Amino acid sequence: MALVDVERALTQRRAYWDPEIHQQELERIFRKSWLFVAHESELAHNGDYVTRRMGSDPVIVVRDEHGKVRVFLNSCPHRGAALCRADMGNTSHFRCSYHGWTFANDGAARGIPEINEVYPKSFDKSAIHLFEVPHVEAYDGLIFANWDEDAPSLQDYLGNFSFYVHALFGKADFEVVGPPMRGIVKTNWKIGVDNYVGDGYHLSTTHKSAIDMGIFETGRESERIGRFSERTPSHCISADNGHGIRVQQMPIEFDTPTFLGWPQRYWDTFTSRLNPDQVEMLQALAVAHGNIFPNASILEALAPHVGSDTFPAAYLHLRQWHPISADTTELWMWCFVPKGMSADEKMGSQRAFLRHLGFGGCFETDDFQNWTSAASNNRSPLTWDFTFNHQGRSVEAGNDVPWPGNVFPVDHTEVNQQNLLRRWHDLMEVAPSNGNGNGHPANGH
Amino acid sequence: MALVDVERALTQRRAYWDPEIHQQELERIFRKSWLFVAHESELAHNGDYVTRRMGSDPVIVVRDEHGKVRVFLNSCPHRGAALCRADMGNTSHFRCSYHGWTFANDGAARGIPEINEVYPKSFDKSAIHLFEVPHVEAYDGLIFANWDEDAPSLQDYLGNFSFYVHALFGKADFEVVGPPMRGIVKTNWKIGVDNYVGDGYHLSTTHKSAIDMGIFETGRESERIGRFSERTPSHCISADNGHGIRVQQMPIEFDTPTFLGWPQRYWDTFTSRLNPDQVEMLQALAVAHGNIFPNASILEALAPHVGSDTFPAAYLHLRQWHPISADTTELWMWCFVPKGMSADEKMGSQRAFLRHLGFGGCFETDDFQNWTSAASNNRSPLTWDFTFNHQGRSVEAGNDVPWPGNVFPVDHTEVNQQNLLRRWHDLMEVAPSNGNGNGHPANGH
Amino acid sequence: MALVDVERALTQRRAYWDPEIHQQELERIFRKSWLFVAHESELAHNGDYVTRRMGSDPVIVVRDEHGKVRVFLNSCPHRGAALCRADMGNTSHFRCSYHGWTFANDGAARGIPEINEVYPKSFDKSAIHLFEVPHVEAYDGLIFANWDEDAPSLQDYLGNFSFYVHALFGKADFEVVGPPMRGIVKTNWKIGVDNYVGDGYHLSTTHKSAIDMGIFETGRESERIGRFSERTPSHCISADNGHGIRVQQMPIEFDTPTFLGWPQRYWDTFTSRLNPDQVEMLQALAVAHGNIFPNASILEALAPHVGSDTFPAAYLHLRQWHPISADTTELWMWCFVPKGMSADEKMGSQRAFLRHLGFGGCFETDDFQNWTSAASNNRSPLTWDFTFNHQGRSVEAGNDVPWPGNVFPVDHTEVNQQNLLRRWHDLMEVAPSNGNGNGHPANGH
Amino acid sequence: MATTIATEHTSVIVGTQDKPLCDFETHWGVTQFLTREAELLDGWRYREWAEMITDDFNYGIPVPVTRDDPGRPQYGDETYLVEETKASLDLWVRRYDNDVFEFAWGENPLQRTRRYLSNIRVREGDKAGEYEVRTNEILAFTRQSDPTILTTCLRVDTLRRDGESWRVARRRVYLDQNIHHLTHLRLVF
Amino acid sequence: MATTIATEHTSVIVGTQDKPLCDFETHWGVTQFLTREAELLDGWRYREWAEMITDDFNYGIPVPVTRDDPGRPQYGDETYLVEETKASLDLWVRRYDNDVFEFAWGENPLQRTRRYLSNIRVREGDKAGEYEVRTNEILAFTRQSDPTILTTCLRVDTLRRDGESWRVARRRVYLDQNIHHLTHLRLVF
Amino acid sequence: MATTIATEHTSVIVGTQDKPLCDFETHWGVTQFLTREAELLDGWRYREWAEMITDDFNYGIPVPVTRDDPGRPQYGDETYLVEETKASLDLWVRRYDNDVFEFAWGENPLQRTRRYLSNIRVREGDKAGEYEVRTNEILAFTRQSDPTILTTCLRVDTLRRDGESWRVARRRVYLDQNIHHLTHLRLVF
Ligand code: FES
Ligand code: FES
Ligand code: FES
Ligand SMILES: [Fe+3]
Ligand SMILES: [Fe+3]
Ligand SMILES: [Fe+3]
Repeated sequence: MALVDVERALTQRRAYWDPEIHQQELERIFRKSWLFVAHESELAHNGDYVTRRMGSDPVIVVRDEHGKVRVFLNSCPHRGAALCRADMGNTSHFRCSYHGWTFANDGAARGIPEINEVYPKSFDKSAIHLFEVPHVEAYDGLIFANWDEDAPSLQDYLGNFSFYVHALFGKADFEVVGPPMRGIVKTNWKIGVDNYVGDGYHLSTTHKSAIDMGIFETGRESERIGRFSERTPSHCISADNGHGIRVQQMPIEFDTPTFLGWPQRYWDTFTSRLNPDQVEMLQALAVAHGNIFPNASILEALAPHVGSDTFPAAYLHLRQWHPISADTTELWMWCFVPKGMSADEKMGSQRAFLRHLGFGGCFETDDFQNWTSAASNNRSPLTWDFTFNHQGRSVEAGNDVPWPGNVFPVDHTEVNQQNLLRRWHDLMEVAPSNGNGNGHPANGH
Repeated sequence: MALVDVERALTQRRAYWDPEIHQQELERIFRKSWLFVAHESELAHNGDYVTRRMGSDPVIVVRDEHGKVRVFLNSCPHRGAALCRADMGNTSHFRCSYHGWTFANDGAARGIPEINEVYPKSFDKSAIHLFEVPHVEAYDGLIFANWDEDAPSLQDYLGNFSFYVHALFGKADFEVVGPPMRGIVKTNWKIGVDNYVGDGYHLSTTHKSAIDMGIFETGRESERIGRFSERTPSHCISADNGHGIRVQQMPIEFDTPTFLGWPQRYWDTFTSRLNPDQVEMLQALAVAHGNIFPNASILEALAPHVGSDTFPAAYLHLRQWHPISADTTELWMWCFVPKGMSADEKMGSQRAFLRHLGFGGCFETDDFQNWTSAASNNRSPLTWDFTFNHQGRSVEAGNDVPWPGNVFPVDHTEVNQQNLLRRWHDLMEVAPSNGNGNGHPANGH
Repeated sequence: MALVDVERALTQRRAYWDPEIHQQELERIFRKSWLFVAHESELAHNGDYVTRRMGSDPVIVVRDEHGKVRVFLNSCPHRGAALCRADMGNTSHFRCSYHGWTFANDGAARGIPEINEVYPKSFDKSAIHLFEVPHVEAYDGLIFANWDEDAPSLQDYLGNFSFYVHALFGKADFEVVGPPMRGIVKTNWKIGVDNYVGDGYHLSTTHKSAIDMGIFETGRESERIGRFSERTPSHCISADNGHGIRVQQMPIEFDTPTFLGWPQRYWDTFTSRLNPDQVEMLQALAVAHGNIFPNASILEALAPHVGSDTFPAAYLHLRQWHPISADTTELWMWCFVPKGMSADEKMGSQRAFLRHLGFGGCFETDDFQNWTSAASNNRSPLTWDFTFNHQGRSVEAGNDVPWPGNVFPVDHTEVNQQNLLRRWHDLMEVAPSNGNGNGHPANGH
Repeated sequence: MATTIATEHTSVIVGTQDKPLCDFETHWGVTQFLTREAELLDGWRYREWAEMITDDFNYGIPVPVTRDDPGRPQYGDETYLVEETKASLDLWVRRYDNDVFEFAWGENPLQRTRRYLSNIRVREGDKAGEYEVRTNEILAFTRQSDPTILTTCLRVDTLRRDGESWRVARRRVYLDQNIHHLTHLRLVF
Repeated sequence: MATTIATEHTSVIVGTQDKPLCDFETHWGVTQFLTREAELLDGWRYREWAEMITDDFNYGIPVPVTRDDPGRPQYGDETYLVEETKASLDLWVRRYDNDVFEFAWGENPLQRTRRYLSNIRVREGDKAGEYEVRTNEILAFTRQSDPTILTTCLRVDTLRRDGESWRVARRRVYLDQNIHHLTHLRLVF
Repeated sequence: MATTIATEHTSVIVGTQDKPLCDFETHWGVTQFLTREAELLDGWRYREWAEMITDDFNYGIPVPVTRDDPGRPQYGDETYLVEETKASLDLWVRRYDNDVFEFAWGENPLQRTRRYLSNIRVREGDKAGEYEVRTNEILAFTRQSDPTILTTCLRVDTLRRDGESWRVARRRVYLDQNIHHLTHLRLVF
């Protein structure tokens, strides 16, 4: 039996907890998909680099001397030592600390010390190159990379989901607030993306304590600034290739485009960069959270009340769930602000983010209890025969709004998880096609 | 070759240390056997629950509103979050912290929040149920559970060993002294049960320091109260289904039934609840220790000298060896006293137990050195080809006493270990019978 | 494809990081090779023992009552408890702490407590014996053992490499400075031997900071004592069975045999114990480092400047890389001095060693960065398809010096690594020959 | 004389670190105060603890990062894992009220926390009446039956005199580990 | 004002925890005494250590448990992992005598233990002349070549004046971890 | 009275351990000095730290070993993992100079280290003006994004009066673990 019973929306728990499935995922999902690696603002200048992960592998993301962003395995092609030891920096070349091979930041070998003493005449220095990820592309500042030689373009991969990515990340020039936050979460990465791709259902239970304390209370002001809207407040959209998003709007509408929580001077820019459907989607936005398959979750939200020391503010967030082992995920989190914010505005947006979704936020500690207990309590083969249930689907997709994808006019449903798992199923059930049995481009030398 | 050479009483060390064998044990032993889960005194009232393990899986043991004890996997059937986060408590229902599904304490779904918004009409709430262990039965207050749909009754499973279980646990209404003690012992679970099922042989070496300090010195009083007995002082009994026990009596006999170490006011009760053979077995009992296959070890002993701050006292003990990995065992320990003891009597019995067998007791630190070093020093495939030797068997079973099972009139022998390993062999060598290859009842949904 | 492409000198990274390959190595390399276990000075008297590892298995190395050195698995043949709990000591017999079986220090069972009560008449005590490694031999004080019944003699195994071992360890009676230093290095054992067998190439990069601070500055004195030599200063020698060494001499020659860094009173002994070729090789020796396949690395060096509190001194070193898991190595290090040194001389040699190669030495912290990052950054199947490159080979072996083996007159090259990996390849690609599929001598009982 | 890298590195997160240590009287008062404060925090007694901080109390855990430039601080600039003030901590305090606590899945049952304060260094602060206190701290965090997680850090506090006693005006926590095993950072170090 | 759960939780194991901390003289004497006591225990010098306890000394490590009711203590009531008195500790002390020690397989070779006492809080006890001392303790335990096991706990002692010095009259050890990695609990924290 | 093994065991590494603890004034001076010393070491500020040691400073970490004879010390005799003097430490200090540091792959980027000093015992030494100080120390070492490694040890220092202040004349570090997880021992505990 397949791990995912697509028809019945049941998934065997072994898909999450069996170490062998984890190894297969590294081959079939993470070597074949576009993976987020960095935001362009992290690589402002030529030579800027950050060290990141693709799947469980450490990579270097660097803007080379010609401004092109490249991604390399952070391991010397000679005998494997790390090339970068820092999380971030700027360099025109990488020098390996073992035997001193140096590489330009476009990956080409520059110096092979004592090449004539050590190597035979036949040794071809020009064939020496950092292990480079063949495809690197960016969309709205988000840089992705893909190990698969035959990968489709990023645009094709995002497909109709680019509408939503653009609505969040394309409405202005954003920059990261600082280096990403990182933590080890003892659960499977799919538990996280399952939640972010569209689980509005858990809020009223998981986050009851925060809600009861007033975290979502909008106060009088936001009510004053608009008028009651009859629009369907919530939608879940299942998009191409397993991507998906949940969009929740407050029942308010305005005369002119209004982006609650963002400083008003940005509103014109937002409006001009977006199409009217995207603008409409962001009106009175409470929260939009989704996932770019496989493991880059995105979220924009308004934080109306996270402390009397701050003001209602919107924030934009991306988090990535790196698969370290079947029950271990390295979670990386970024917060974004539009360029040009004042220090106060920036801190307001950061506070909104941190107090919602940071490691000390009001939501995460409760979410982690759910996610980590699903790991610790499903550890044996006995439990792996049981299933997870994603049968929530009370209505079918409609067209009450002119947004792309299968748009379900409902707030709480599991259609996006079904869509995500279908994609996962499609990739996992297909045996890898190339000869060496693991689907890896033969760019060793 | 089979792992256990039953004829020659040699077992390959890989049966203990190979991670693959461990996985097989979870399927073939722990899914197919009656496993101890709790004592009835831990579930005095309806709604009382404790969280326990079966094999390596966390379960909830609860007395439902109708007084029936049920056992559930401690993981939500929806998407796997833990249902109980505490070790013990009382509740009429379990509410999952993720999406708020609630279940009556009989396992039936009570509330599915927003069921109509989230789920299709076809969604059948009445089919939603906690993952329930199909068989739960008790014997003399000891509650066992069995995942195997086709399991025999507990009574049949205990078989002729119930004579001994009853002698220890059925002679009065016992209650636990408190929550169980728990620790991680870095060895294989079978090393522990091998010891408890009947290893009297190790005492004079392993516990020499304690013995030399006088831990078994009975003092004058106990000699005064009886007279010298000619009975065979020690027996090892190999019983049905791998169960076994070693019984050591002091060479003293009495005119009327006497249960050394237990307050005298209980003696009539003991006598009336037992048959004469059981009474005889407990006369001048030094120690009886055995194992209910696979991993519930039981022990009753007299502690004549564990400190001048206390009095000679008997104690009743159960310990369970949970198989976490090939070389990791979670050891749980309970101490039992007959109901109605005064605080001083209770403390006397607890002291007797703790100072013998607690984590700070005079025996355990020496035992642990043996058990953990067997693990650390047999870690490679090379050592796995060597064998463990259980050839001790100097006499055959006889009938000097009218007790059930194969009764060997000898104190130090390895017949019980042979019996235990034969049962292990029988279960392990039989391939699982059902189609999915892992012998698990299909109660997922 | 084989893991090692011998022709192209490329090795798949999975040979280093795949846990399955690690298990195969334990069977095919470590059960079939002569492994260093101790130095004779550690076992000066009958009954002296040390506990060591062979592969990942703990063994006891003991000089028995007749002066013969024997090696036993440190695990009781009865039920596996450790026989020795200390790292070193002296004993005429080993008493197991579990049931008290005792063994003479030649491995024969001495006492089986209560043998008549416990065991059947058929039980043959004379067949009980510690699990003994069948072959133990010494060369120049270095004791090796081999689990393979069919092993060649140690002399045959060392082959032409004995020339070099003798030059280092046979030129005097050496003794260990003290108990070995031990640490866990998070890398594969082959990364270490790869470096020690002949990687001179990494010095100018990896150890640049130490070199820049003057660690190799010889000062005026050593220049004064000789005259400029025209000899080829450096050679790398690929010897039999994967052994190899790199020899670097300073361009100085002397009228009479001179062993820089060793007290002059030893020079006559050195000269008399060596043949002229060996003497010549040690003239103005800067460093000689090599590896006895698989995992015993040896090194002699002059430390001209390791602090103004000490004097230029030579030291002799052996280090062993125990394979604990694919990415974990237990590194043991010994320092040797010729017998009869004064306390000051001894400390001088120890300082020379510690400040170069100890865990706080100027070299190791930089080496460890290379070696451990090769492990942490090559952890997924994706990276395992890439290769390590050992193509350095600018010249072929010649005969400018009359030393055995393939002598390459070059300082920086990878020929010795090629030689080592060819041996590794030969052993790994051959399926084990005996029936039980793991190549283990059937000395269980 | 060559400037050492190390000095540059540490100075950036250090502020008053090279002022002389204060006299014993002050040290004694401060350590007793901090010990008592830790005791309340160990017991999650936030409501009483809130009496020990100033109205302008600010709490921050900067994001740790490894930069290739050793001259820059190995923590994000104005980027935090946690950033709170007395006002916002109200949402933490109220989480332990009975009616809320029942649904505070991540806190209930309460974890065991234990703070170990070592090497306490008390120095005069930049403003009169203020003291800067550096502590090497270990926080032990134990959830349900999980193994204890030990988290090490440098804690830098600003304390202000309040009559006979003190109040904490500012706390910065410089975690040693870049990738956190303790992801439940909703606590005061 | 709402009562916080946390207060209820901790108070049950706390006794005198909210009394004021004692004066410096007492604190100094107590900490020096406890430091020396830990030094003897680190060296397994039980015989000399026995001079530092009262004749009615009682030692207990309650069983830790996670209850669903936060208002009840997260330790068993009168249920112990270890429970000893000066009288019964005689069986511990004698285990280190030469003739016995040879066969004390679990102690020989001696493990290395090291106690780290932090955040010591000294307060007057319920009886005159008695002091209650709370210590956040880490015990490091290292057996043969195994990795060190660190165990964290709250230690609550009752100390009694004995002329110029002190004696320990009672010790309770509240372990943080429910499932112990340190299973060799035959030691005094 | 039977001699306990434990006493024999510990005495061999102990020297003055059974002398009385010193008076408060000395204790206060010494602990402040050691606290400041640890602060400099935490920041790898070797050049400034070098001002706090004597010219004949000697530093050693003996090799730990488990012997079967409990009467002998569980550390090698005159065998070290690390052995340095003020003179040789020059090679450590200079490693942090800018031009050298760039190529000090094992140090750059700088690890985070944090020392936790507990149970400090100050006693008069064998020579006049010398004090022997025993400290139970934990060293936390964090490299790049790796998990923190905690190393426990007994540290035995000889301190010498230097006017109003002190200097460290000798340091011995008795590690608890036989097989080191912290293999970067190029540091001062
Ligand atoms: S490993 Fe990078 S140059 Fe050799
Ligand atoms: S996981 Fe339990 S309700 Fe969803
Ligand atoms: S295990 Fe060694 S005597 Fe039984
Ligand atoms: Fe959530
Ligand atoms: Fe025992
Ligand atoms: Fe090197």
